[in-house]
Amino acid sequence: MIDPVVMFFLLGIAAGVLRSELRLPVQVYELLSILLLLAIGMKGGIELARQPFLALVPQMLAVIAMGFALPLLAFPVLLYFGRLPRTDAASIAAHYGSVSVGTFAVVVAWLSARDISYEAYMPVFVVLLEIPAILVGIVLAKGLGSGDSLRRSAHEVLLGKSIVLLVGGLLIGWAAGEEGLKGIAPLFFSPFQGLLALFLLEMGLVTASQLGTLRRYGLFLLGFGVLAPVVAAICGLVLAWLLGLSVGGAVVLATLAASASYIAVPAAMRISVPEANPALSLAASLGVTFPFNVVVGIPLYHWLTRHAYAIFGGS
Amino acid sequence: MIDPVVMFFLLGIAAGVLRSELRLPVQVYELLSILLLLAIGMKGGIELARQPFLALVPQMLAVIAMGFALPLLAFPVLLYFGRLPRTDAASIAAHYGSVSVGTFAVVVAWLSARDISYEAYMPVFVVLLEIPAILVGIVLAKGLGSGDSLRRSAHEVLLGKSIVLLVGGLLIGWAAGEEGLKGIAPLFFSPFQGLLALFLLEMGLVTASQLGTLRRYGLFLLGFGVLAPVVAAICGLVLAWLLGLSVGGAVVLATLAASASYIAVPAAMRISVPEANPALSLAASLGVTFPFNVVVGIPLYHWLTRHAYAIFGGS
Amino acid sequence: MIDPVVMFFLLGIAAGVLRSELRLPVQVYELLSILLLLAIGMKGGIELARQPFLALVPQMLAVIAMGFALPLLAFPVLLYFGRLPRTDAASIAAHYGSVSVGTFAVVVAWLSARDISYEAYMPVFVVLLEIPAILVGIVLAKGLGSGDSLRRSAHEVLLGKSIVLLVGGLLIGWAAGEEGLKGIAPLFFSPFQGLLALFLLEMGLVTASQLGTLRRYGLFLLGFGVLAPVVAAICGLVLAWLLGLSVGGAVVLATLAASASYIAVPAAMRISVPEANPALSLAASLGVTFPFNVVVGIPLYHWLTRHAYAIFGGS
Amino acid sequence: MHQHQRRLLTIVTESTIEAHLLRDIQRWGAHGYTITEARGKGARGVREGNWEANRNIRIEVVCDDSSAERIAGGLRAHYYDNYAMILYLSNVDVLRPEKF
Amino acid sequence: MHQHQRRLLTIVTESTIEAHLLRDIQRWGAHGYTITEARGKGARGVREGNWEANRNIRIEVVCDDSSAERIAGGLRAHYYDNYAMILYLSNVDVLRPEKF
Amino acid sequence: MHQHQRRLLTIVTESTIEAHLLRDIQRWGAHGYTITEARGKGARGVREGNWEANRNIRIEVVCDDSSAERIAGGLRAHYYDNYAMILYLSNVDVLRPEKF
Ligand SMILES: Nc1ncnc2c1ncn2[C@@H]1O[C@H](COP(=O)(O)O)[C@@H](O)[C@H]1O
Ligand SMILES: Nc1ncnc2c1ncn2[C@@H]1O[C@H](COP(=O)(O)O)[C@@H](O)[C@H]1O
Ligand SMILES: Nc1ncnc2c1ncn2[C@@H]1O[C@H](COP(=O)(O)O)[C@@H](O)[C@H]1O
Ligand code: NA
Ligand code: NA
Ligand code: NA
Repeated sequence: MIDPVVMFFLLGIAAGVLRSELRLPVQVYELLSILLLLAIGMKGGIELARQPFLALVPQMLAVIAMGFALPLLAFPVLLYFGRLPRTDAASIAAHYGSVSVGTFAVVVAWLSARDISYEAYMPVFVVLLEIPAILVGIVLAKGLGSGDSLRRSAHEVLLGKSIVLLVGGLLIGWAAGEEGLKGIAPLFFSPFQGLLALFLLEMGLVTASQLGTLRRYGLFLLGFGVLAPVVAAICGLVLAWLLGLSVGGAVVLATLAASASYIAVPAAMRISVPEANPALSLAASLGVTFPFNVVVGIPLYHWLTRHAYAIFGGS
Repeated sequence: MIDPVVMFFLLGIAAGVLRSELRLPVQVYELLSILLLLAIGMKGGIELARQPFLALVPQMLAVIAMGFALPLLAFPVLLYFGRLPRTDAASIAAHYGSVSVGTFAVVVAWLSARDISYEAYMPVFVVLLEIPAILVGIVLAKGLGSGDSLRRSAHEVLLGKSIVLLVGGLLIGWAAGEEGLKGIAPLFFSPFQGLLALFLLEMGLVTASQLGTLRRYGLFLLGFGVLAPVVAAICGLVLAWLLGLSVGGAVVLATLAASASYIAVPAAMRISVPEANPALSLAASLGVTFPFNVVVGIPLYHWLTRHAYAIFGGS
Repeated sequence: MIDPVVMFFLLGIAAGVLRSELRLPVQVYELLSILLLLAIGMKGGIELARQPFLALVPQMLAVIAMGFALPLLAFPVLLYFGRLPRTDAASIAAHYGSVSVGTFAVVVAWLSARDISYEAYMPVFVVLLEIPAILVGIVLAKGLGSGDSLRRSAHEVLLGKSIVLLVGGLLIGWAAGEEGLKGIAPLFFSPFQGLLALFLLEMGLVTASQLGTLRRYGLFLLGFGVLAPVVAAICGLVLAWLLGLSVGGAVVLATLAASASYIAVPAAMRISVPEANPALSLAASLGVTFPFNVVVGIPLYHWLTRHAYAIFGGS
Repeated sequence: MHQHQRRLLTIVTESTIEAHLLRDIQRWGAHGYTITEARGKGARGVREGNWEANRNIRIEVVCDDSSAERIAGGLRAHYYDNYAMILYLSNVDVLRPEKF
Repeated sequence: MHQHQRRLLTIVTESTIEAHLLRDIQRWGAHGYTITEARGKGARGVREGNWEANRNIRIEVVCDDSSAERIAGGLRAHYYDNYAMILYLSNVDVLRPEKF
Repeated sequence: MHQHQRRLLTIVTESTIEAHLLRDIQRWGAHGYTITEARGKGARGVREGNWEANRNIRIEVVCDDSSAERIAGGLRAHYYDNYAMILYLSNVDVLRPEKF
């Protein structure tokens, strides 16, 4: 059966498509995303404190490398098969190389509902994957001479809402530990799934508003929005296997690879590559890939992982 | 003793009447109503899944019939005794024929606090009662030739916030069941009464702002605002008895009949019967009937029900 | 170790100082302060119902007297040592004579985390301390001839958001009792610390925006903002000892004395003493004293209390 | 820098009718619009904006003179009598006349 | 469509003084007003609007010329020196002059 | 009451670029600005304001004529082509000319 949180997403899409007057105030959207980002960060931080940090460094470097590689993979496809202008191809590549925290929250809820455990320090990977693709995207759009613009962009993303809250949450979780955070659990941890459900209701409404753009830009975006995440998920899965992650961890990493940013990257591209049409990248990442991952992708990546791990070995 | 949630309502009225600068941001109001509507819908849906649907159809038809009948009862009173213009009489009749979800939430909390059980699929009746009165109101105002306007209105109400969230909640509750929704309970179900308390605080502030209008329109509105719900409650009670509902169920149906809309109907009337003065209908429904039901009405309807059921038989 | 809620405050300051784009919508700030004020009020009210009210009257009068005395103590220091204009000195004195509900919430959370009990009717003192200093401030600024302005100010503060919600909460808590409020606990009581954490995140952002002003006004404000609370805390501690409060209660009263208003008083001064520069008083109360109390002051006052009580006797 | 004169039409009215109003003003010639949330007071009393029934919106439309006339006329004919609404027009200079 | 000229007075100031300000401008001749939430920067620094003490409101009043003068004068006399405030006037055309 | 004429420059654009835009218009001569949250529709489609990527802001700057020209010119050169943006200018009267 579909997960309840996904039902909220579908409700949002349905309401949007039917032109219902249902609207969530943007301030509610902001509150929800702040709570989710902090909660995700803190959960990661709690776990991080339990790990020997140095042991994670190799994994972290590998994940960063994937963050650089994925947009480089996507770019030529967009340029040659999609026949998109260079700036648009670069911008979309950056979106797909980076990650969507919303999708991450859904995969985590999906695994918890099925009692599948995963390496709980995964939020660290969310942070690590957010930025490299943006840098690659800018270089792809503007050439290597864009050093100044690069530095400013990196700076802006580092100080953007998502990184500040994720990293802040990580540090708080790491310093306070599970015990220390028991007092604030009733706001951040217990209602997590409910907050996610409400967030997905809103994302459904926003997704529905992207469908018009999608229609205008034809089939290529649709195809790319479905195939790119599957290919990326396989990359993530292979990497997870190489790093010796558990099945749950592999599903998370595959989903992160498959997910496309719709918050941090659009903002960064708007500033650094303003010539790129934001309608195009959002229609793909939010209008196609986000719903695909949430409804079809996550179960698919789990199925793939289980079979791959059964064949090639791994827990 | 007065219920705590009602105390919040009184606090809101007091703050408003004393011209305190207390104000709830409208976005908080919106968030609260979204959460309450979804929670009510889901609770109904969970219960609906436990019932053989077909067995409920006769009850549902009877309730719809009541939704058509109540405004037809109110209209002549408003027209002849109130000497109101036709459009105003029609609009007020529509308000009183329809229901108030806030009042529904209060009666449900009132019963729970007293461990009185009721047919838990009642939210379905909320949905069913919301619309018929609007159609009747438009016909009363504009005559039967208003088919086009009717269709548009029905469409708009169906896609209005309250119906979409109630029906969406019903479907999600029905599909996921109590077990499936355990994950989101800490946001939607556990804090329900607290959310309702905050909502009533805001409704108290809004109610206070209606009292000025009330004074201007004199005694008739005041009398109507108190008597109409009592008469309607008796209709609801009789219907509940005929349908074989439990005491709790009868109190809910009586309260639904007694309640007057202040969200969906005002919006619909504003569009479809713009000549009607909205100050008039809101002063009555929100300034008189809502506080009356919340503070006096619900205990009264319970008292009536218990005695009626004792005399005429019924559980 | 630092309390987690304080870590959120530091995260807010860090984000603000680094010019992150993190921003909490003002509506979220308002929702949080409404919830915190109501919760604090209700907790106090529950406790008040357990006390013989008359027995508290002497304590209440003593606390009110302290509310009049503290600003009279601060004023000459500001006037002669700070060489501030009369109106600014009066306004700052009013800020420091009154209290900060946010600081109160932090000390309460701090004590709970350490299982240190305190007289739970303390919220009553918050209410009592809020107003006297405002009246003193106006008289200091405008002379005793300002009777009319005084009356209007008292009226406005009494009907301001904080007093209405605190007193409203007190009354509801008093009337309903702990048992009666169990239904709304999941919104108001269980997530209290989480709500406080989020509130402090926002206060950190606001504090950071005060630091610029602070730099402009030099060292005196900084010194005053650190020393005034320590001196006031000692006054509060002495009073607590005289009143026979427990160690926990003494820490709360000391912290209340040490805290400086940044909500009710700024608004009142803006209206009644408009010549006073609000940047000055906010830089001191919010930019220095609030962080000082939250991070350093509370543990310090606890340390002082324990030693004082050990030496002079008291539980 | 060459500037072109256009009309700025500002409407303040009830938010309930937003969808219908936007459809109509576009039918009457608006190529775009800007909306801000508002509250206020007028002949129909205080509209505090703290609740769905008393919220205002403030709509601005930059357009040419004849569209402005048409929209203002349409609003007067279809909305003025029954809704809390004010409307005023002023002259503005724009840089890209083809947009409006 | 006959149009009548009126003055539009726009005030941007601290939200703390809203209640007093509204009472005064109505006393000085405003028949109505429209308020939007705002933030901004001026001589008294940045007012970010993220917190009660630094929120701005933007008030618009459509009125006749003499009321506009009276209100602007009153604001200058009673508010200008002590509050973050700007104020400007412009000409607008209205359709129903009796409202303003 | 002596009044002085100034220009009011109104910009409606994407909220994403707020920080950069404010820095630039101050560099080009604005002494202050007022911002309100907005949503709307124009050549680049509907911007509903329900989500970070489609929020608009409405910026007002009161300034002298030459600053207005400079800012408008700067915006045209650096922002017009790539961002959802409109911009218009009008005449306003102010009481304290030294502020702008
Ligand atoms: N004289 C005025 N100046 C500015 N805004 C006004 C004025 N009169 C009315 N309004 C606005 O227009 C809305 C509807 O006005 P009315 O139809 O007169 O009630 C009010 O709620 C105000 O927001
Ligand atoms: N030149 C300007 N253009 C537009 N708005 C301004 C200007 N100067 C000030 N403001 C607004 O008026 C408020 C108060 O201004 P001030 O008293 O100069 O600090 C500011 O917070 C801005 O919102
Ligand atoms: N004709 C117009 N009148 C008023 N506002 C407009 C108009 N055209 C565009 N806008 C506003 O400017 C924003 C950007 O416009 P555009 O670049 O044309 O998409 C829109 O989202 C609207 O808020
Ligand atoms: Na990705
Ligand atoms: Na009814
Ligand atoms: Na104090």
